[in-house]
Amino acid sequence: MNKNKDVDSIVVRIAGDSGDGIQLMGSQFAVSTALSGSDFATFPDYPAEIRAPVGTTFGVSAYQINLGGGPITTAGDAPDVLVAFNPAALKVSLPMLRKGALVIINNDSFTRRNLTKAGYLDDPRDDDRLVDFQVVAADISRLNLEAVKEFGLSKSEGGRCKNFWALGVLMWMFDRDLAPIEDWVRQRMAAHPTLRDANITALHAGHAYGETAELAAALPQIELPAAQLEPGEYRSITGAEALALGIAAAGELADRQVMFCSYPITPASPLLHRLTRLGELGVGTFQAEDEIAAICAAIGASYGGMIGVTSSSGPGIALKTEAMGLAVNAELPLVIVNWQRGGPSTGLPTKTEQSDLYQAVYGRNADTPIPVVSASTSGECFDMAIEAVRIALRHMTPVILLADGYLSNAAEPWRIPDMSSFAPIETNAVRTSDDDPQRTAFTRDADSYGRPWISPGQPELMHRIGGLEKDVASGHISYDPANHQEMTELRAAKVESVAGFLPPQQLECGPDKGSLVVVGWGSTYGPIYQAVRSTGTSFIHLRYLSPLPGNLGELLSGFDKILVPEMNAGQLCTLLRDKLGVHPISYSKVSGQPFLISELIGKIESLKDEPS
Amino acid sequence: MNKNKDVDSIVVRIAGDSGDGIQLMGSQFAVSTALSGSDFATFPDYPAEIRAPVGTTFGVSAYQINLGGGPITTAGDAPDVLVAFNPAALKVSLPMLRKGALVIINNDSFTRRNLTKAGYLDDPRDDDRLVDFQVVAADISRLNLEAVKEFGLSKSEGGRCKNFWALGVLMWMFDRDLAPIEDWVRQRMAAHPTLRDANITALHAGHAYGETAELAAALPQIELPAAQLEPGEYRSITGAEALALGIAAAGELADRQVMFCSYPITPASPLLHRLTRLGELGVGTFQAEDEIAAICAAIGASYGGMIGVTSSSGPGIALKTEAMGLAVNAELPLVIVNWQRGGPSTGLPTKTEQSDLYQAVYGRNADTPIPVVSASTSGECFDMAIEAVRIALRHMTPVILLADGYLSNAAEPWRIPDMSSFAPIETNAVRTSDDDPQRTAFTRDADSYGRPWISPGQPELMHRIGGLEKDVASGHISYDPANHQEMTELRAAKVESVAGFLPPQQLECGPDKGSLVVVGWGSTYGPIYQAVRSTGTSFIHLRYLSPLPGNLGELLSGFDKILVPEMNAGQLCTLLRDKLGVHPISYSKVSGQPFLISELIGKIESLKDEPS
Amino acid sequence: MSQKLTAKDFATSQEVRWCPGCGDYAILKSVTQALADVGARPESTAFVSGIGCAARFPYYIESYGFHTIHGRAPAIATGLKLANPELDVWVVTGDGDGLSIGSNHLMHALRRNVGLKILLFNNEIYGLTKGQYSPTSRVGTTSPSSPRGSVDTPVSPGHFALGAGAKFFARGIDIDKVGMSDVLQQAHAFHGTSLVEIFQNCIVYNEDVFGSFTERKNAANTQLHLKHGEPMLFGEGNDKGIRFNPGTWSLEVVDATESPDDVLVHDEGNAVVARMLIDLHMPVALGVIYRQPAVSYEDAFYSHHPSRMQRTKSITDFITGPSSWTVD
Amino acid sequence: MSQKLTAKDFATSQEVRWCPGCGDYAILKSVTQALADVGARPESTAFVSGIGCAARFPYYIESYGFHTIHGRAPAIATGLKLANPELDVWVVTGDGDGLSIGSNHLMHALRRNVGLKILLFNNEIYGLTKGQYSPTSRVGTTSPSSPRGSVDTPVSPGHFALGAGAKFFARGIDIDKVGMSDVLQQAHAFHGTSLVEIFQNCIVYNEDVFGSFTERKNAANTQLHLKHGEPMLFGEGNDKGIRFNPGTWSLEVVDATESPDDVLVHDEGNAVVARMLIDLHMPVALGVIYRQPAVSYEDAFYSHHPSRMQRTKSITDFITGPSSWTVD
Ligand SMILES: Cc1ncc(C[n+]2csc(CCOP(=O)(O)OP(=O)(O)O)c2C)c(N)n1
Ligand SMILES: Cc1ncc(C[n+]2csc(CCOP(=O)(O)OP(=O)(O)O)c2C)c(N)n1
Ligand code: SF4
Ligand code: SF4
Ligand SMILES: [Mg+2]
Ligand SMILES: [Mg+2]
Repeated sequence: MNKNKDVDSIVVRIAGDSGDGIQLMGSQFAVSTALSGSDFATFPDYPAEIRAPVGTTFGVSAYQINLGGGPITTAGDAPDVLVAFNPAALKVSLPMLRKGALVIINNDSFTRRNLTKAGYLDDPRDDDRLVDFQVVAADISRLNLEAVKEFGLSKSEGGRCKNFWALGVLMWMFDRDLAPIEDWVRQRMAAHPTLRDANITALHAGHAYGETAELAAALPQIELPAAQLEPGEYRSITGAEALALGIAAAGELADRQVMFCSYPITPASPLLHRLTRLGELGVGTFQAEDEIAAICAAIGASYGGMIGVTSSSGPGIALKTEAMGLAVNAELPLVIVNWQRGGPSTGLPTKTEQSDLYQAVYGRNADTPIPVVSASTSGECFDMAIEAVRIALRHMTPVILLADGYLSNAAEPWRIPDMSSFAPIETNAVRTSDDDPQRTAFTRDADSYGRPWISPGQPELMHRIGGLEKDVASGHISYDPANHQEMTELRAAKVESVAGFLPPQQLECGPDKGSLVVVGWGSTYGPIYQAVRSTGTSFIHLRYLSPLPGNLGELLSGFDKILVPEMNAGQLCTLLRDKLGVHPISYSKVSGQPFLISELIGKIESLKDEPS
Repeated sequence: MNKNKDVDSIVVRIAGDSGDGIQLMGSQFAVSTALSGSDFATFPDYPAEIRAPVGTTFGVSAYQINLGGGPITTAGDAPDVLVAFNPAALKVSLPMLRKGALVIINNDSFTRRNLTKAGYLDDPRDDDRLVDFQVVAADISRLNLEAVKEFGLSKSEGGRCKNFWALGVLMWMFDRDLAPIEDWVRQRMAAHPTLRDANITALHAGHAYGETAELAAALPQIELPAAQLEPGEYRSITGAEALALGIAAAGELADRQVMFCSYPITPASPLLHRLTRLGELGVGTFQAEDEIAAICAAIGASYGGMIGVTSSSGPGIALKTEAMGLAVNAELPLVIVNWQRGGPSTGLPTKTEQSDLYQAVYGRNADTPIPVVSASTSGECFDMAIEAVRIALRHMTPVILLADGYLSNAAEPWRIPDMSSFAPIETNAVRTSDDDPQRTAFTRDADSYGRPWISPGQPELMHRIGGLEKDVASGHISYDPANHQEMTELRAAKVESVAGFLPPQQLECGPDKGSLVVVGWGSTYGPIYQAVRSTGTSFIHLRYLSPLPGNLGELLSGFDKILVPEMNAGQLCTLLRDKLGVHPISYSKVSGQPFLISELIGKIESLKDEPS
Repeated sequence: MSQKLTAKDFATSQEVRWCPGCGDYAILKSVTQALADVGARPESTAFVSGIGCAARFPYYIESYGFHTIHGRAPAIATGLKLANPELDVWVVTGDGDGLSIGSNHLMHALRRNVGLKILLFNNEIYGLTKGQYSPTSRVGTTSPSSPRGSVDTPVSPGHFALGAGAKFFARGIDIDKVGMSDVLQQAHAFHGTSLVEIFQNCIVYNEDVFGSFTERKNAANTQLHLKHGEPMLFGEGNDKGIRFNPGTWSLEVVDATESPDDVLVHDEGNAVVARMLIDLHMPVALGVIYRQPAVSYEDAFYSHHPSRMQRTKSITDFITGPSSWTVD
Repeated sequence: MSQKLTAKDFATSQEVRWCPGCGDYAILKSVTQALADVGARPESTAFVSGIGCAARFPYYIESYGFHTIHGRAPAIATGLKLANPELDVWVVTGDGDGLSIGSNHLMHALRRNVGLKILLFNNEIYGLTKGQYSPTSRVGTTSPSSPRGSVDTPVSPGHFALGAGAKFFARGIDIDKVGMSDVLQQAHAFHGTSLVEIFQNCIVYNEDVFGSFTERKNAANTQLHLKHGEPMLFGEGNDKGIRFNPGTWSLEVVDATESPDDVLVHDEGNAVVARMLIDLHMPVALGVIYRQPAVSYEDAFYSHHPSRMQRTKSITDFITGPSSWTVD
């Protein structure tokens, strides 16, 4: 760790057992980082088990944060600082570290038993495996226990304060104010005064350790430049938080209530949890018995005049596909949020991936097109939720919003938008020209093909809808061949018509002509942004995937090569080939981990060297 | 109807109420046609209701048959003969008829009430709507009732014999032997002697009517040339029958039992019904509580060492997609048959479509590739069922077999294959080199990536499988990033490896270079075949859709234009663009009806004229 | 507009598409009559159905109607009821739709006690898909998918419902106008999920499967029409009754004229007797078998939304989160 | 190889991945012990599970194991049992896996009486997804998805099972070795679907939710261990008993020393009393509550396959169909 005053940004990784309170420690550090005025991005990385056996590598829970002057758009490739609570945490994290990184080790945990559990035959502290790093081996467990001794807690209860002790050390290193964390502890642990006081004491003890330790030489204090953020009011936000707020905001913009119907699944559940707390914004939540019931209840709510929203991840979305067809055929609005995770099947539930694009665009029986949009950053989940609702209500269609496990949990600073900058969301008016309500219900807008949203309870407009093919004009069941052809074309035209309402696709950066353009979508935005900036490459990032923006083909035609990095086996490439007839170069990473900036830079540079 | 001796083939359409026994009459006529040595193809076209209200146009049930010297590959564009049991049947069928067609009308049914129900304001017999046709108006109801009077049946029971009466007329027209039909009636109605005798009497009465009627001049007797079929033993077969036999044959070729698990749905149910009768061939059937249970039980059966097969149509397949991912991840064999029908959602359940190709190839969450094959004709369902099982067992993977509603019900003459011409289906052997059974279970074949098929009950090979990501070598659960990348690539390579075992794609007809090639798949084979033969166009028909045959790209490169006719909005075009980077011309028909030969000829000719 | 409507006012212009002679026709009549009798308003009434012959129902009722997908109607209706608790929401389902593919949703609607009136048309067969045996088909039912007879033990809708926690279970016979009228009105009045099993004759695929007790001429001896607070009597001139036999722990028929005091008095709130009534084979118990008032799901749901889900704050009150900072 | 195995022989090398203190550990012990006690063979034993903490079970048992997808284990196990009826097939599921997403399959397995031993780990919470309330959670359960308390009336696994037509229903407590041993052995011996509800403590998300009756020190007064043919006694020195109150149609506690003749004798075949036992709150009924032998699904299935699905004819016997003709 050879950085201190002269660094722009720093990557900190905290790793330990699932039961060590790593995620809590990490998120408190992130809040403090935010308040300090730094830009940042976080990456919580935890195991599939609730609490895997203590000391094992597969039970390691980690929290990575990249902080500094920014713009920071990823949690960082290679940590500069590692806090390892046990040998397993060290083992898992070592290969990621930057050479020269500072490694803070909990000495007490390096018992023979823990070393064996981690799969270490020899103690890594004893040989040259750590020579490349600056190691601070502190007796964290013991020092923490001593600090909280006065509270008379059991050994295990007292031991659970050690995350606050270690947080204290970090707070000292970054010269942070302890008060906001103390406030948080006081509020959160109000019901348990002893625990509350013990944790605060541990925090201070860790802080004091940083200040006074004999190791002070090794433990540098770091000062980071203030972030170069646009002026405004900021907060820290995860994708789940932003999406929840976005959905509530959309309800307000449309002046309709929202009914969110979902079944828990990793990593989609946080959205459900967040939305349960927004009742005062006219948001109701219904925990259904399964994913099918969840989407069906959302469809029922939409039919009833509320904005029906459902959410899941891949396996749950698979179960919803039949009902999506119903929403298409009945021409009802609906938003389906997919928090993508590693697959196939149960796969890697807690790891991120963007491999449900095929499913979103093509994954239904019959010709059943549905608009697909996606969010690129945690903060953008807010905007895309509003966009999804806007499209659903304008075109009277289900809309799929793709997010992923990374976005769900990753926090970043977010400039709080001015709500008056969003246009209200309009619904299609009833055209009463026709006195047959069945016909009225299917009199569509000429531009958006959206039909009026007529719900039970409205007098004189009783009509019937369903999943059978219906007459294009009268809405009655129809088995007529020509009508089916026409309805099929109408459904396609409806989804295509979305493009006409979108702003043209912009370049994120770089010249609009050249040898290479990088095209991305979703949460790869962060690493791609850094890589293209550092290589001066042109960059297009897609938020609208189906239909694609109308000018995209033309934009792409300005480049010789199109590089598409994706956390899947090349699914956007299929879409671009299918819709635009271009020949993109796929750069696929399917490891459950986000791209490293360095990987992308390497790929970009190799392509620049290659003759086209 | 100006044809008699000098015709090659003739199209007959029988139409009436759902309750009139049209399908029965049609299929008996088809059996008789088969025995007469003609080639033929049939198209049963019936409403979604069990028995829609009598006399309505949406309640019309029809059966169309094209018969003659052949090769006959479609049920024919425009009927030469129509038997219309009521005004609604006439109304629905009239627009399809060839000019000059013979129209046999049941005079008795043209009451004011029935005319109104059919939506006729005036009686079409009274004006010029029938001038283009040769009309024989017979009092079918009355003549039939008179014929069966002696049996003392109620009016409604007696009336139900009128399909046999009309069949008698057709039998006379085509100079057929009545004996086989009599035999069939005797067997089928053995339990109801009065009904049996009445039906046979009606059949004879109709036949006599043809012979003796004053209308003999109008009712021509038709003689068709014998079919130009390859020598061999033939039978009449529908796709459902052929697929059932193919599955049973595959079981025998693999020397494994088959467990077929399904939930009824149109038009997939006939396969279930057929398979319940093949117990002696080691085939079990399980009617599950829903489609999810059906595929899951099939997976369980495969795990247990039987060949698990499931079947449904689009909406049911949608429900199965989550479980397909499990079969992929667990590397278990499984065959999923999809009888495609009109959609989206409930759509047009009894109409045919081939719009589930997207779903088959791309329709799952995550990177979850599955081989996809399809059948082109009713008879080919037999071969492709064997192929599907062969691939599933060799590569240890689920396989999707696409058929459609047309194939399920359409009958054609089928040359009964010599079973010894099929290679046995092999399963992967257990490599006992490794003494960790978990590892043994995931030691894959180098060419096919198939693992050995080890089922519970086998001693010393206990191991665990599941839907979580697993170590590529040991098969244990693994969250390792590099391993996930490797497994993702392995799953893709496995499916790609199927191509290496396939015969190269052949042209069906036409030169292998030129300005235009027509590329088809599935049940459009019939009409495309006729259209390309009559226009001398090159024709490629695909049976293997994912992976595509290895030489397809090269084959296509010999042509300037690629025309892809499909009963969907252009799904194979997407696949060809995605996989081969070609630019096909889509000719899409989504009306729930098969292509007409004339439509295809028109399209081909317009393309030939156009400069490329 | 608020004048009393008649059964005819609830009929649509749609042509009815069931087989001639199907029991569904009689049910349709009873339902439109019941709607008129309870003073329902078409605009505040919604019929939601799945797929099946039964599920065609919404097309034939002048109200809002949603013909959804197979088995999912209770889930869709739950969403609808939550969105608009003022609506009268009816669900029409079949033995396949409701008890095969859809039993999960049916069970959860019942345990939650969502305010839905669920009509289960039980014809013990899959009608629409041409006659395969269903989860209520008796063992040995021959059908296209069970040519040698089905081997699956059927489920009893009543037991299933009570096991799932149903608070209202009743039974009617398609062609029994009087009984249906009563049952439908009671179902309508119940605040929560009311499940009505209707014995429906599928004349094409399962003709007269309920013939032993539905035939009008012997109805007195084969049908037990229950009324809360009244003794369980049946037979010509109510000469027979039902009593509890503590030895066999089951109900049995007794001569009501001889031992009138043995005859049980129907208590709709008694789940133990309700289950024995469900098991009764001859006579067959009809009418409201079980009713136990409880808070409905939508009421419980809205108890957490005192403003009835009206927005009481603005997104701007929430968007800032627990802490924020300013960059100038 | 056929020497008697011990519990240890059924343990795998896999590291057990539950939270320290989770009730699942004790269940695992009881199951391996029961497997040894009944003389099970690892190669003829298969464990099939869905998804959830409970569903991790197959990894820890030395036998064949299949960790499938959420809610579908009963369906997969049904296919497996049909393919190989000789296997001992166990299903491990949770209250979410088995009674939320999976209740349709559970119900149909039960009514069919498929030969599966189903262990339902009821911790009244979704453990694996971090503690949301489940279909067995009591009203008012606060959880991440119900911060103001859940409003859904829970389902009773016992009532659900009997309503679905279960022929075997038993209950055990995770840490009650003796009771679990008995229940598991009985479940193993039953020919058909045996459903065992296990009260399982989720120490992280729902600690001690069953504390009122699972605590060992007061077990005598809070647990009623049922034995077929024996009186329903409990309490210190069996001083208390259970009797039927015909006035309230329910069970109640009686002083067994004072009125020994009132105490009911447990009859596993009595569904009426079984349901009352399920409702009993204090003491809680444990052990085999209901057992009614009946033909198993696989036996009924194979009755149509007298050759046990061995091929007795060749495809060439069938391929010709009802009629064929020759073209030369
Ligand atoms: C997902 C799905 N699976 C299967 C079907 C086919 N299907 C339609 S109705 C039906 C069963 C109908 O039986 P029931 O609910 O008893 O209604 P009935 O026709 O007897 O009134 C089935 C299996 C479907 N439409 N959708
Ligand atoms: C299709 C699908 N939906 C949702 C999930 C997420 N999920 C996994 S386990 C579970 C519930 C677990 O609860 P329970 O069955 O009670 O098991 P426990 O963890 O409490 O033992 C859920 C909702 C999933 N894996 N798959
Ligand atoms: S098939 Fe049966 S249930 Fe369906 S409409 Fe006909 S008679 Fe009624
Ligand atoms: S979350 Fe609960 S049920 Fe799951 S392993 Fe931990 S203690 Fe056990
Ligand atoms: Mg039915
Ligand atoms: Mg649980």
